[in-house]
Amino acid sequence: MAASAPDHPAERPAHWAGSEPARILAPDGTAVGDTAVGLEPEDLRALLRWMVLARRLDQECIALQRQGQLTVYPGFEGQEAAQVGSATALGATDFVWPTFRELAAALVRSVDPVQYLQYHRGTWHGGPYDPRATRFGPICIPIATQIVHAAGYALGQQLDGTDAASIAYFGDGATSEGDFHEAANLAGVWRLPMVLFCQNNGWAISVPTAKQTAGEIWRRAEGYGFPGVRVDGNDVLAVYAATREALDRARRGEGATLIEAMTYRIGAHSTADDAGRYRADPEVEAARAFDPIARFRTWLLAAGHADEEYVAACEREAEAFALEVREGVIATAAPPAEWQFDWVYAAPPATFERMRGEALA
Amino acid sequence: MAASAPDHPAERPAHWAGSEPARILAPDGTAVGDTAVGLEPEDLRALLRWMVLARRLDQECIALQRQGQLTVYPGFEGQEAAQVGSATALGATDFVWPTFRELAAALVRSVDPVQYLQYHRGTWHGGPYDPRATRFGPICIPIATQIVHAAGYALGQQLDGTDAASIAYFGDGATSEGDFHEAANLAGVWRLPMVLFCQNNGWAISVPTAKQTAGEIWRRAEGYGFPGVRVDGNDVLAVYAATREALDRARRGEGATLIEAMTYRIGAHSTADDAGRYRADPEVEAARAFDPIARFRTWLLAAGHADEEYVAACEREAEAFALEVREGVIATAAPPAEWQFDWVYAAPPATFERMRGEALA
Amino acid sequence: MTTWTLSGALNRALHDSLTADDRVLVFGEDVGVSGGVFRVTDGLQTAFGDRRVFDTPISEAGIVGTAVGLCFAGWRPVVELQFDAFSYPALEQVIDHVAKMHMRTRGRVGMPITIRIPSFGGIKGKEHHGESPETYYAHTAGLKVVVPSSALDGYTLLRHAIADPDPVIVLEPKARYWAKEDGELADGAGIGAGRILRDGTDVTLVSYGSMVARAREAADALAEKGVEARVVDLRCLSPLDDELLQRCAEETGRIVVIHEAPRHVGVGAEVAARVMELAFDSLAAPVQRVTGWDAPYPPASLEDGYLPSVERIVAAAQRTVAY
Amino acid sequence: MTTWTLSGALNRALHDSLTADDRVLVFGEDVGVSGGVFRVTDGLQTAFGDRRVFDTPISEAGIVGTAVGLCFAGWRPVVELQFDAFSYPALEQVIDHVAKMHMRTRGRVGMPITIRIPSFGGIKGKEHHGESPETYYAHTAGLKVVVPSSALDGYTLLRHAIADPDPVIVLEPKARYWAKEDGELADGAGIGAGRILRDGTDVTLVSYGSMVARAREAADALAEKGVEARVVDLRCLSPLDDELLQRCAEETGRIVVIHEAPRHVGVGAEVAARVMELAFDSLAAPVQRVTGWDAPYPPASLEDGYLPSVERIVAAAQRTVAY
Ligand SMILES: Cc1ncc(C[n+]2csc(CCOP(=O)(O)OP(=O)(O)O)c2C)c(N)n1
Ligand SMILES: Cc1ncc(C[n+]2csc(CCOP(=O)(O)OP(=O)(O)O)c2C)c(N)n1
Ligand SMILES: [Mg+2]
Ligand SMILES: [Mg+2]
Repeated sequence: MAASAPDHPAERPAHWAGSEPARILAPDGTAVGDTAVGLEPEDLRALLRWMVLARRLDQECIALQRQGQLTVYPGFEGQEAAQVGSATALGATDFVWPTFRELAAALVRSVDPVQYLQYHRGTWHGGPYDPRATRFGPICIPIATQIVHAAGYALGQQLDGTDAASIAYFGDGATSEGDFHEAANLAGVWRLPMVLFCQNNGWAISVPTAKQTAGEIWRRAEGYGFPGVRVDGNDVLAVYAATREALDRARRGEGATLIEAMTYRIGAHSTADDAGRYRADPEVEAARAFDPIARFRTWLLAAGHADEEYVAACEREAEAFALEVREGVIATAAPPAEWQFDWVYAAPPATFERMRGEALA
Repeated sequence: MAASAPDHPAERPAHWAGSEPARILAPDGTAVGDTAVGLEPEDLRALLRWMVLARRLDQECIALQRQGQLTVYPGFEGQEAAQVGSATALGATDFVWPTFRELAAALVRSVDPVQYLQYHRGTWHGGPYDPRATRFGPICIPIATQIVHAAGYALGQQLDGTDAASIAYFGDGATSEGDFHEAANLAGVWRLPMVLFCQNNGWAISVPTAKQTAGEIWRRAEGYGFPGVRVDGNDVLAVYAATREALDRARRGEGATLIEAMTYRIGAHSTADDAGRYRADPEVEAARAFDPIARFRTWLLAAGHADEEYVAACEREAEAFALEVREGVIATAAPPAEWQFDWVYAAPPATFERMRGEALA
Repeated sequence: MTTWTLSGALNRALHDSLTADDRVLVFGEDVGVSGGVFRVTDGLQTAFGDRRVFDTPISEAGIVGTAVGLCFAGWRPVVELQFDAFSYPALEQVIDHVAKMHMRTRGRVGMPITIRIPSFGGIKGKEHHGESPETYYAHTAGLKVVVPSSALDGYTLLRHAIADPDPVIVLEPKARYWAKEDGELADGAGIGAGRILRDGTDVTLVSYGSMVARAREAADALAEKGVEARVVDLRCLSPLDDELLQRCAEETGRIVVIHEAPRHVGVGAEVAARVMELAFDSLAAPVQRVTGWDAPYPPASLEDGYLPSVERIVAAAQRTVAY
Repeated sequence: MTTWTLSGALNRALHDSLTADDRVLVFGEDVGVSGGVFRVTDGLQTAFGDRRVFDTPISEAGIVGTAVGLCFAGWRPVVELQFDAFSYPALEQVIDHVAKMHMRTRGRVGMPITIRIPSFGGIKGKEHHGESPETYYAHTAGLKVVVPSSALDGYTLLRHAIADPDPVIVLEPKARYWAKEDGELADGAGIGAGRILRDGTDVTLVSYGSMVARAREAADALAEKGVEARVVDLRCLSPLDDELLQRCAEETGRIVVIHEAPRHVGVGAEVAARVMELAFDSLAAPVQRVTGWDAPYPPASLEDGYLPSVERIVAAAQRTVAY
């Protein structure tokens, strides 16, 4: 994919070294590529709105965790553009296969955040929302395993002759797992309509990307027989364009694409993690210079697609939204005891029913 | 790696399509590359001798299986150059991690074939010979799992500061497994002294390479951050040179190399397999035109490194050798019943010893 | 009346399931063009096309994970993992996803997956080709696990497994693939029901898979010694047929459970524990376990010493009777 | 006298093992720079350098397979798999290679590997962070499996595990990492020996890991009801301490076995089956199993209903006594 000129390389997060990521907006918000990505002004404004709502919700979730309303919570500050840009590019029938960090993408796919947060409240597991209705797969913690599910779903679409695609989200660390590889190889050999979307945020808990792999992740694609692209994951327009292009390829029957979105995990791995043990603050501060929201807001205003009032309105909406979600989360009660047994089997055996009786007696 | 001119492409096995493999000798035995690979005439003659002995032994093993002296046996006809060339390049302290098809490599590493064949006689498992003394790992059937062991051994050498390397043999089909990927990624990120040696023989039982992966296997290497090379696996000189180069890199601390040796499985997957169910004879006949032994013999004689008498001597030796192994195999008796228990634990628990007593009572 | 082999009956079950439901897919290593290493999928690709019956790369986690994704798209995957030990690379997908997805999605997404695994020993095969993996699967809540012991019941169990809305692991005893049985293929008893193959009042021999045939031989040998042994084929290891086990314990008072797997934390332990829970007062003797040893499956030439022999079964039955 | 947490005692065991034998290596995900998600490897990389204590990519099969290769090179790997469910991707390497290599090489190549796995539930964690994987490991011949229940014994068991010439799976109860115990770290009882933590004559409560603390609570509650319960900590699930189980059955006649794992084909079944085999005539009542349900581990808010409670243990003990 065409590479644009490097910006002040000194400041870039270490893991961005190597090939230049495709970029449309420079970190300072000036356009360095073609901004005509096929989005109307209102769609462009929506990109900002979702990023603002997502970040505010992320902050609220961290607060809720500190207040004991949520269990361990994995924040995504700094990754808003990667998630919002890619999710915005999806068609209505495309299916998302997330990790545990894709709350921003979930919002764009109109997954009810209160339902989603049942997961972190500890009131339900993987799929508290309806994965079929939302076309947003269950939150997936076993690293890289959902990429294989995405391949299977894509195969199902191919067999049914629909034009729906799968998009699998995963991190830099996930690329070390065998499941990443098996999914990618199947995607290649079966020309599956899917996008392998890697958010390379520089860290896998305490392990930096440089200790995770020696290659550039996007380069893995060639070995599987499909294209790989490296994109500036904090440039929402570049992420949208790359994902859109990949989805178009998928719909044309040209198979899979691997996208490596270069971003940065501003927060700790989760609220249970003390990042101070393994990385220095200056690194985080430097990364803030690449903030995806500020970058896009600057351009949006300069391009005249939105005005300060719109930005202010987004922020007001975000406050109200965060409050609404907070109330919904706090109102979410523990499930009834029967739920331990209600869906273990679709056709529960008699032996199982006897144990249910013993348990609920 | 520098590519040489294609030979009559029409006849090439389908899976050789794509990048030209590095080659020193053309299929007709004429030199098309630099034959000065650093081997003395006697070493060159040894390459022929090993290939002739190996092929004859392979035939004998198939006969022994038909006569009920061996259980299922996986032949390697057509892959003699890939195995002999690579094994010859190894240093005395390098460690081999084989699959179930590397009997030719085992001979070169002076593993006692009668001991080796205890495996196929069904008198013992993975390591009937001494893997430490021979530096030839246990025969490994779970596909691709031995590649990870090779990485671990290479890490052990790196930690001890020796200049020994690991070489892992595996097939085209093995590259679809997660373990191939995890091993390759570790080899890259830890710059391990190892060679990942793929014998792409076109088939994984009944599945052709084209249905195994859409990419070229040697291209996988770049994604892991180390070089990959494609070599004509039926050109023993090219295989030797490529392996030698990879081992030198490893010893210089430059890390791993992936070698894709293009060869062809002339026989069925094993004596239990009926290849007629999934591939046509013409394909096999065409592949015979690339016979590794004929090719090298022609050059060896033309180059004056050996004469007809030497060739005849090799064949006489092969006959005697096959007979000797046959007698050894037939003389190999079933192990005593205690062997079921003798090495389950190095420090057997009392509970285990009681069961042994129950069993052998 | 027709004569069936287990391999042939399973092939027919797949054929009939593919015909009955056009959402059924069959895939795995070498199941397509070549028809499977044990011929169980022979001819299916020709009959149903390579869209519904296809070969996969060597990628067990990929095969099972693909099946999970296919279920989200409304398909009904029937996958083959080529041999017992080669099902282990897929265990994470089976335990973390296949077994749990229906619960974690509150029933919104079912996993009607059938995983066929040629299993167990007795064919003098190479290492990793004679393992008994049933404990790993039977202990995993959310799965159902069946083990046919004969051709006709193989057809019945596989049809039920494919039609079942839950994930079912079908462990096919390799050693029985070519064993013949006369009769007509039928719907038959469902998942969860064991069966009595021979009646007897002195002792009950409980087993599954290849060991059922040995239990019957042992029953014959015992009969000559004046001991009337009942032979039970469990058919299903998860769930177990509690009623049947209880009845046998109450009626014969003596139980011998036989399996190839190592004894320690094997299915035999579960049978013993349940029998004790369900019919302690009826037990005249401790439940005897005749099993493989707590050691890796041996090379071919030691196989006979590892597998429960008719002699060991008879001896155990006599011990319980004499107890 | 010092006060230890299990996490701290395990950390010291690793420290002392690294000091005692310079072939010992410690590696896994996040064990180096950060010192492990449960701080068990805290400070080890600083103390021993990143050659002997290092982080790995997220690659469980890679971690365990690497350990196998390192054994061929004469190293003694101690690896951490971050959580119970994340040990499953490595099961193939564990079952096919770690457990069998010593036998298949006729003792020429040993596998002195220690695999540490933070396991079990009780921390209101996310899914896949509360599993009880012991059945998968205990059933696998060739492995040894230990489960510490307290800080001091954690030190003892981990030192023995690392020194053992065979592969040892150490399942560390997360819920006990921060539980304190006073005393001095010592060599102590080895692998294979269980221990009696409280004597009693009416019934024996057999358990391991976090459930041992509950068994003790239950024993206190039972004492108030006039029932004298003996409390046994198995410590080791493979091998099991047969002599101790037999003695307890003979001396108390009544056994209750408690574990978090699902009941079906769990370790409790093995305990019940063995007790019956070893002391049938001494049993006054059927062995009772108090376990997790045969269902996936639940979300945090249902956890208390899943794990064996003091009440359930007490009720089971009373049932056996009243039997
Ligand atoms: C199979 C497996 N191994 C280990 C873990 C523990 N774990 C949870 S998140 C994580 C790091 C993931 O890093 P990355 O893929 O880069 O995603 P990120 O956290 O950066 O979003 C690890 C190791 C897991 N969840 N699954
Ligand atoms: C994990 C695993 N899955 C499946 C098998 C069954 N199997 C044995 S050999 C083989 C084909 C291997 O093909 P390839 O890697 O190309 O090696 P080749 O047989 O051509 O030498 C398969 C699928 C196995 N041994 N291990
Ligand atoms: Mg990351
Ligand atoms: Mg091959």
